Amino acid sequence: MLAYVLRRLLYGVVTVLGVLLFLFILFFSVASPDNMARRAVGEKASPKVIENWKKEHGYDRPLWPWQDPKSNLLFDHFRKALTFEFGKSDADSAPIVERLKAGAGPSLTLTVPLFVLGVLIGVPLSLFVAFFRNTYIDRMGLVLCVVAMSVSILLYIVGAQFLIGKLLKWFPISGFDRSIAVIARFVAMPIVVGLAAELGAEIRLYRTVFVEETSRDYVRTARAKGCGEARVMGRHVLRNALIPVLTNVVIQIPFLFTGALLLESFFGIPGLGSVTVDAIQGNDFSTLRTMVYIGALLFVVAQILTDVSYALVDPRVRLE
Amino acid sequence: MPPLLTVSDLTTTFPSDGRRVPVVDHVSFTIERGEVFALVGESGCGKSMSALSLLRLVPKPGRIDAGSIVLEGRDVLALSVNEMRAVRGFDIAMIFQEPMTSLNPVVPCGAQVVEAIRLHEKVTKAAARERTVALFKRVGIPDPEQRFDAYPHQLSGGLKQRVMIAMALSTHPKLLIADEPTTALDVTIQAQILELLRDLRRDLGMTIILITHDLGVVSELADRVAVMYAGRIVETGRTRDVIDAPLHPYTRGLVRSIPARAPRGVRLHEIAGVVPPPTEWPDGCRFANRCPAVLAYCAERVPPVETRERDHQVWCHAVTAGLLP
Amino acid sequence: MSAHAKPVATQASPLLQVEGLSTWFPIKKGVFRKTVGHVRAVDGVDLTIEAGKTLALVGESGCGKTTVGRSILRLIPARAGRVLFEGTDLLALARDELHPYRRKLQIVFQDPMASLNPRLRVREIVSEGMRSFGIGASDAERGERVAALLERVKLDPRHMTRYPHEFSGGQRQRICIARALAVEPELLICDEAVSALDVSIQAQILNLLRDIQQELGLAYLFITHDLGVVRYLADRVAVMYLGRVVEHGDTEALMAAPQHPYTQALLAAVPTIDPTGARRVVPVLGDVPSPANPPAGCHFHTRCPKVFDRCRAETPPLYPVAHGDSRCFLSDPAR
Amino acid sequence: MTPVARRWTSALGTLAIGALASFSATCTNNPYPAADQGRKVLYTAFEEAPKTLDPQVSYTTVEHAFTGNIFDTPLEYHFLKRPYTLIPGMAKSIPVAEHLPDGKIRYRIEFLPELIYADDPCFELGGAGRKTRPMVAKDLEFAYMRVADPKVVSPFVDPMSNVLGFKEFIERLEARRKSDPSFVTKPAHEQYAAVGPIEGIVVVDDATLDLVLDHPYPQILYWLAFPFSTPVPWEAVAYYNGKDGHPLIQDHPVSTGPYTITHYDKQARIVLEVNKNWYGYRHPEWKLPATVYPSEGEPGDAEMGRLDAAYVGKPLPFVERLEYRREKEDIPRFNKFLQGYYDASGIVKESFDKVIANGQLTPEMAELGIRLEKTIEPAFYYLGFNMMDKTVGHGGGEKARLLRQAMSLCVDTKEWLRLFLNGRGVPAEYMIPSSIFGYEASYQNPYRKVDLDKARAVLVEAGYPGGIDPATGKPLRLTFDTGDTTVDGILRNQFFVDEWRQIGLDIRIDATNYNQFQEKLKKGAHQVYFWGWSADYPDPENFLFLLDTAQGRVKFGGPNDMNYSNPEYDRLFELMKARDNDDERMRLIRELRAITEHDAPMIDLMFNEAYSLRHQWVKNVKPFGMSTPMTKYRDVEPEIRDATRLAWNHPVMWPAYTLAILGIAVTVPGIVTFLRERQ
Repeated sequence: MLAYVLRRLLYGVVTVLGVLLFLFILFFSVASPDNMARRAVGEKASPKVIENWKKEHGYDRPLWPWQDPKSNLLFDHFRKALTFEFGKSDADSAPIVERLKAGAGPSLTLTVPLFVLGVLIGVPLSLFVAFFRNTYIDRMGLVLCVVAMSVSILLYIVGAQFLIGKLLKWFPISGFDRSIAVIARFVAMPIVVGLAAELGAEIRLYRTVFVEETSRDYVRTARAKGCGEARVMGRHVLRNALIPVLTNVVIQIPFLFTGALLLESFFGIPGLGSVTVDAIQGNDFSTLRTMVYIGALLFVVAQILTDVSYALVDPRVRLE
Repeated sequence: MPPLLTVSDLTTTFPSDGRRVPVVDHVSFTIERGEVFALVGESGCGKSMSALSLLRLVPKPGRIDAGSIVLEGRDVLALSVNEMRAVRGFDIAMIFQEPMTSLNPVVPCGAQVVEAIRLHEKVTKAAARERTVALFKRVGIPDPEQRFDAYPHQLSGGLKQRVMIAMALSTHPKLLIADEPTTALDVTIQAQILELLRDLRRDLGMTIILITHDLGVVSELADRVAVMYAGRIVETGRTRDVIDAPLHPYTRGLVRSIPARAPRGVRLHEIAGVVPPPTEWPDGCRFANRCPAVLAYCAERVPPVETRERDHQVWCHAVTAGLLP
Repeated sequence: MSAHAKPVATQASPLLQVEGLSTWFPIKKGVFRKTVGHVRAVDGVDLTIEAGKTLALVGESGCGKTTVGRSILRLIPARAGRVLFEGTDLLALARDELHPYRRKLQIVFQDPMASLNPRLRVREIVSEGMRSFGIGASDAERGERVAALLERVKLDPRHMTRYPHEFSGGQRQRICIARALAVEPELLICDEAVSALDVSIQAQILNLLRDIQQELGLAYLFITHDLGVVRYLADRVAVMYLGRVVEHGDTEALMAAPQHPYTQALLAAVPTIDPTGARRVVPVLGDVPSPANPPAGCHFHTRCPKVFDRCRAETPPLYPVAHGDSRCFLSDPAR
Repeated sequence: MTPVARRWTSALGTLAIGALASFSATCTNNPYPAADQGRKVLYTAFEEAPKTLDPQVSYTTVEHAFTGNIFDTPLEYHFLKRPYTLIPGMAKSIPVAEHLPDGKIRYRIEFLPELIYADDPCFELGGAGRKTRPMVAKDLEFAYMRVADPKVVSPFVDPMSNVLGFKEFIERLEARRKSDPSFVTKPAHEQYAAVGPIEGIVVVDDATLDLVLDHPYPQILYWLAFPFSTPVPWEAVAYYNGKDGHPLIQDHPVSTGPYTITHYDKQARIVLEVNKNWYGYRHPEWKLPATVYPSEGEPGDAEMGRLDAAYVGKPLPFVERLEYRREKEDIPRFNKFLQGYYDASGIVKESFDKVIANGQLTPEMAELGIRLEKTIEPAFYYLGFNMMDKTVGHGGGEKARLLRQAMSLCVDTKEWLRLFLNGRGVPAEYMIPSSIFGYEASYQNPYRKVDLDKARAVLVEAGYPGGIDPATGKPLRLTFDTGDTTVDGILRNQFFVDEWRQIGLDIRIDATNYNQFQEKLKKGAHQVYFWGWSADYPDPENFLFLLDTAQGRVKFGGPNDMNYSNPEYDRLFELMKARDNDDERMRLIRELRAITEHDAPMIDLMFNEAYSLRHQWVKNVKPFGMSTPMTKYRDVEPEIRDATRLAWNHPVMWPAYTLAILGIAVTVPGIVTFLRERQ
């Protein structure tokens, strides 16, 4: 197990290094520091201003080690990324760390309830429809799920803003406020939308897992030894079904920190998803680089976490 | 003393194209205490479904439509859900064909046996554990203390089947249903399990319903046998009578087609055709369309029972008509 | 492994000769997935099959019999040994050189549903190999051949436009056989080909295989765990245990007087319907040990009722016995 | 019902009722806390987060909305008067150019007394316990030195370079920094002091600062109304350095202005509150032009309610708090405006027809009490010709000039505005918009009236009869360069191409990405293109310099993308530039205009017209056109707003209840049947 985790970490490091190299090529070689500077200070800016900007942001050095083995952007890029020194935003020179800190809160107020409710509603609901499998409740639930998962999240967002926000006036159409008194009314609608968008697919997946699990031989054994239906579902089916369910859940955890890109953007929640979208729209290359890098790191972590959680809950799995 | 179990006209159906198709069709038999009764037949003949019907565990959308199952004077089909739960595992225990998948993979073996005990008896966990270890020893599991905490995947197929047997025995059931208990095992392991069942029967006076397709297993273990074909019992009687002097053309074919018995270089006996699916079963004798001794009315009329000496019964027009010896 | 000469191969040159075949699977461990050991699935197996004859390879699960079949066909790379087919070592051939031999060696698996492409019609399944080996000039001609083949395996040729799922298990196995026969092989490897079938259907398929052999002069390598089938079908039999052949010889003689304790146990364990009455063979104890970590010496010594010290220390060679050879010190003529 | 079924139903019921109860409890679409009701708060949306509020760096319209409210400048613009008129702000009066004996020109800024900064912890640096301090002239010098500091990366280096010794100061600073690494670690104000003063910026005393120039540059007065001319206390720069947990100055400006930032979460919410240290707030009795509501405006202002007796002469500001919420998406923002949660809004493309019909508010909107304001912005759009091109430019001589004129005669601006901008814009006859000195309503550019016959005739004269290029015998082929690859953009530009096709010219659109287009402009590789210029300050110079040789894009990197060069134009331009707004200046502008009309280096297209909506409870709104916010003149009537909001925003709850009941109604029978059947 330890060896497995170590090996996966090793692969992870290689993946992350690859991502970093890719980022470097994309952001320094394809889009040159001159491009970035002009984007940042405007077309009207004089060459002097551009030079100053480049110097201020540390882009005034040669790109490659063969141009200057001591002081070059490639080594710099890797050193900074690996020491988590994210530096300053290209758009407004603010420290990116501050932005991450500021964005983490709003992101988590959205993603954590979304995640927790997703599990708390998704698992029991799927267990519910699985329990009533082959009745109209199950079929109706399935149809609803398929409909729910077929609709684009953008449609949910626009639809909810129109229906819930504009017509029914239940919640503010968009916006965010850090004060505890009013925070709930801002995240309510994004959470409803997020749940609507993710629950369909999740319930369907979990239901399939549960139904598949109920047809297994050991369930028949449990019944044959006199277990009641509730015990069969709760003790036997759930415990086995939780293995795929849990891994599906665990893999989401790291991504709670990257925020929900579209939800945040459309509902005006200043989380990390918004930071990313803003960085894309605002030519904020350094922030974008950081977000992609963090995303890659979290992805690697999620993968390892999933495998490890698999091994922890399923006695059959031994990580070699 | 009345028989332990009396099954009469048991009929289990599955829906298909708007009608209910019987997969177990008016099956009747009785089982005496301490005997091994075998239900034998090829796949799809309804033998496993008959066994599940006894426990009222017919998977949906199938259901028991008619008949009665009387266990020691109690009609099992009339019991409530909760009463039935008490019968399962306590009065009637069952072991299954696939020891690999019949145990819950995420629960240690011992705990599964403990659960079976504690479902029916108020005993402490420690007492149940002690009993489980003793059972493990009884069914020939080496290092029972250690195996108690082992997960199913850590055991071989033979050991898993022993765990299943231990679980089935844990509450001293009146009846043990063994559904193809050795089919998935290697020959040497199969021999060990058969030996174990024989021992249990000898030592505990266990009543066993053995469900198998293997006449060899039947011959080694069963006192009486019922041969099923397409949802019905076609012949029943003492094992030696049925195997050594089969009456029904199907039983005859079955016995003669076993390759191990055939002399080398001679063509094996074949039963022509295949078992039709339940939706295409003939109205009369189910074997009519494959039968080498078929009569004109076989396909229309359900054959009557013909009883020979020592309760050797057969349902065949040709036998009744005296056309077959 | 053993330097012992084969008395079997003295007649005419055999169709297939397997010499010292070994197929090992690596066991990898640690951060860098270093190979720390091997599962010796097949460990120095010698076999000989004469043209038109049947060799049965018998053993319990995990003994390596299936791996032998697949290694012969190079479906699994072998680690060592030679597979001489009509004198040519298949293991030494390049991929493209192997192609013509693929036609001569065909295989039929246990689970016909898994080995038939569910999206293809029977006609396409059977004619696929013909097309690949250039048999039949046109589609029409191949169609006729398919019809003939289906008839040969006792299927209705009109059903050639159906899909595999429309057939029963026995019929599917017939399709598999028709597919194998389509390319006119010389050797057919039947890997547990009848094990999953009901007795009455099994009899049909066994008869079919027998008829085909008599008609076409095919040789069979019959891989099975069912000694009843072996007794009925095979000319010669090789019994495997944990990757090694432990006994080998003429079927009838071997069955009548098995020399190796494992063969004896195996034969005794088979339930029989014959009224031997109080037949009480004490079954061999315990489970088959893991092939990843087989016992030293004679692999069977952990379960052998006749074990003595030498068995635990030394690996017995194949000793010649009346019907063939036996890998047991008890068969040592020097004793 | 069986006990199990009853258990199920009651559990579900409790759950549903609980959910509904808690749901209806939190149910409100009001994005603001209840405590804000009845307060004089102005609610505004902002789309883009401001990058920086550092006064010497901030430049964009987005940022100006905030900086304009928090920074006081020596001069300001009159709220109502057009053309734009400067009024004194922190300065006692508008400085006048004094011609010194040595030929230099001096502008003396005399500050009002008792100007104090808003309270801020940074002033502790000047003495323990200190919360604020008076503003001194040295603070403005410090601000200008920051403009000069290359580390600050200020975009205002160019205009400030008109000040004597400015460039030398930059050089001294850079040289010193390069030679002495330890120097860099010192606080900025110490560095500047060490390098010495800027020759043209003279701190006479705490309340007086001179700006000295060696050439006339009257535009400097406008720059004195720009936020970068706000004084900056050295304490703020030293304190807000991003270290020790202190934010950067760009996120924490320290100001003297009417409002001060009290909450700065620039991704989501920015709050400005009245600065109680502001001189207008502390001294309502002073009644200065920049501290009371004006008593005069232009014709029409009185009719629009902008000279209401209730406001005239009253001390500013009226609104106690400015709430800015970030709204990235147009539609939610507009919907919130319609719900009464924003006081003002632009118009989203998707609802334009719902809101505006024939240039007026639709009755539906008018009924809601919404008001429409239109302004012509000093943003000039034109179709330019690259004068370095041999076919359309200087090299083509008379032939090219006639070609340009002919092409100008084809472009129907009105139609283009109607098709692509919903009519929001006015056709331009010349570069100067109506709100700026130099505009003459009577002037009509003879080449900007659509006349295809005349165009064809001019084309014949140019040597391209029927648009045929005699060199090839085919229609003259030109390239229309654009950096807009969107479908909308292509359609917009295709309009021009189609217009020119009418006289036989074959113009092809070359649409590249924005960067590549910029490269083309930089290298002069373009031919015909669509471009615009938005004024930084309301002086004709800021438009007419678009044709100044010294502003040539290729040679000097200036905004003269046409690379137009005409010595006579340059000479007249210099004269015009150096003059105050007088008759002579007007005359010079007419001469420049005549040259432009003759040479036709551009086809004057239009000035952008901005439409904005506001609710009836917002008072004293006059769109400024430029980005200066003018919020201190604004007022709201919170009572009307609260009442209207309440009326508009009753939550509609029945669908929730219906849905819940429906859910229960559908599932419960199924559960009951299922459980019964299992028996």
